[in-house]
Amino acid sequence: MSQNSVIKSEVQVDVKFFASLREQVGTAELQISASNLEALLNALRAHLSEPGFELLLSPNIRLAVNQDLVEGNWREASLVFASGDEVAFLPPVTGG
Amino acid sequence: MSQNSVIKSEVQVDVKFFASLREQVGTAELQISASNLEALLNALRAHLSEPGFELLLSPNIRLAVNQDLVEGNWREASLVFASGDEVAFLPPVTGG
Amino acid sequence: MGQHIQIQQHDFSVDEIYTAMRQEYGSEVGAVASFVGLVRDRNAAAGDGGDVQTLTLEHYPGMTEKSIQKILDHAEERWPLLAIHVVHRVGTMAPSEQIVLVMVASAHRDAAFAGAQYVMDCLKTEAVFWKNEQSDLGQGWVESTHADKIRAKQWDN
Amino acid sequence: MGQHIQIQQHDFSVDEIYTAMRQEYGSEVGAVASFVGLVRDRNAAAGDGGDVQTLTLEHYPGMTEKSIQKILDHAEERWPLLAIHVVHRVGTMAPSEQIVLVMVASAHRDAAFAGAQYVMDCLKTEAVFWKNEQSDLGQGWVESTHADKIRAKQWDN
Repeated sequence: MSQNSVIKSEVQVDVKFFASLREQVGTAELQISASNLEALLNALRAHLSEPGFELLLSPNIRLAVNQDLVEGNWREASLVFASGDEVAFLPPVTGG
Repeated sequence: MSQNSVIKSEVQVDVKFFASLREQVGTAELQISASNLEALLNALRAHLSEPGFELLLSPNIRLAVNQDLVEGNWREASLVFASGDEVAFLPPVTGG
Repeated sequence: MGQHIQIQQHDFSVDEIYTAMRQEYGSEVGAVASFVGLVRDRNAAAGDGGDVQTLTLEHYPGMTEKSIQKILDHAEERWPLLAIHVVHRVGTMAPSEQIVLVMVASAHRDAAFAGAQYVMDCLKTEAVFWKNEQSDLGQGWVESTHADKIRAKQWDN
Repeated sequence: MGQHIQIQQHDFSVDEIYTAMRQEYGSEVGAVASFVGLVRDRNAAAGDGGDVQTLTLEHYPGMTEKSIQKILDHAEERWPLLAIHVVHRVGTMAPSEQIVLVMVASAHRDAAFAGAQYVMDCLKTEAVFWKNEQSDLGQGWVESTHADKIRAKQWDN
């Protein structure tokens, strides 16, 4: 446990929020220390407002790591991060 | 019968042949005296070469009178002409 | 709906037509779908395998315009369109020259696409044109293919 | 196949892209199908009924290009295409401005049409953009509609 938290503090990921999420979370980008998804969500829960954090978990929000979408339900994925990884929360997209 | 042929001679129709038919018939346009389709075909049979005339009757040839397609099988239609009518034999079309 | 049909020997500018359409319909237009057909160098005719040197389009002045008019009327009945502009060249063209333009403006993307595709499919099978290809091995009249007819028939449903 | 993806703030010239495509592919091209999406003045967002004053497109630089790249790769696998050019604007646009261009060149008309329509349908549902409409009654994020999703799904068959 204590070893885990040491590793965690060494890994800095770049967290991005877009569009409606950016507005609701109140920021476009955060630097967070987290070596895996669980640690990241814990840090975000501590950092964001309660409703802002809950929004990230809504069913229509997708997660991209280094600009690749996480397939399936990302909430259940075991994601491990390296320093400098880019983790983005994406609300439903539409172009054209 | 003799009355018919008198009427026929008074009606001049403008007969047009397009594309492959024009090439095979050897002319783009003919003035023919004919007050109905039967008389027109008789005149064309006399006027054109045997193979040229037969081509006009091929199943894929359509007939237009005054630029309107004759619906259904024009060979069985009872068409009556007025002087100056434009009667066109159309091989299969394609644009685009 | 604005219908524009041009049959002409000379080439056309897609850009001029597009610009005019945008100016006329302004911010009602959400979608413009266009199709340009061009002369390929591959022989499509009698299958003699020669490369196409020129393509000649023949038409029946008056009746050709009427046949296109009918196609546009059907398109207009079927989809909510703002404008259709058709330009079809006749005469002799060389490979890579433009033959035909169909441009359709609508508020909606699906209507614009469907309208343009419908008009093109019908131009292939119903519009009064005849096409002659001249290759190094001779010349031949091109007919619409079986696939063209099937595609046009699909709109009947 | 030639793939060109441009994401940019400034407007684009359909004519320049069309001219370049014709020059590059010459007489191989038999068909060019294009689609331009433009800003309408009708509100499509939250349904508050206000007229659209401006539309703002947001993207994720890098990932947006990758998402479009994937769409074009799929189109290329599926149809015999010579070139696809996509231009998608980001930033703030006023009614009647151009938002997006999809231009597809092919030897064959059905491939060009299908390719262009496929790419547009996927841009609506898969490309990484977000759209915010500002009307006189407020602002709202636009999502792809149920109809958009159904249309995109149809290509899975």
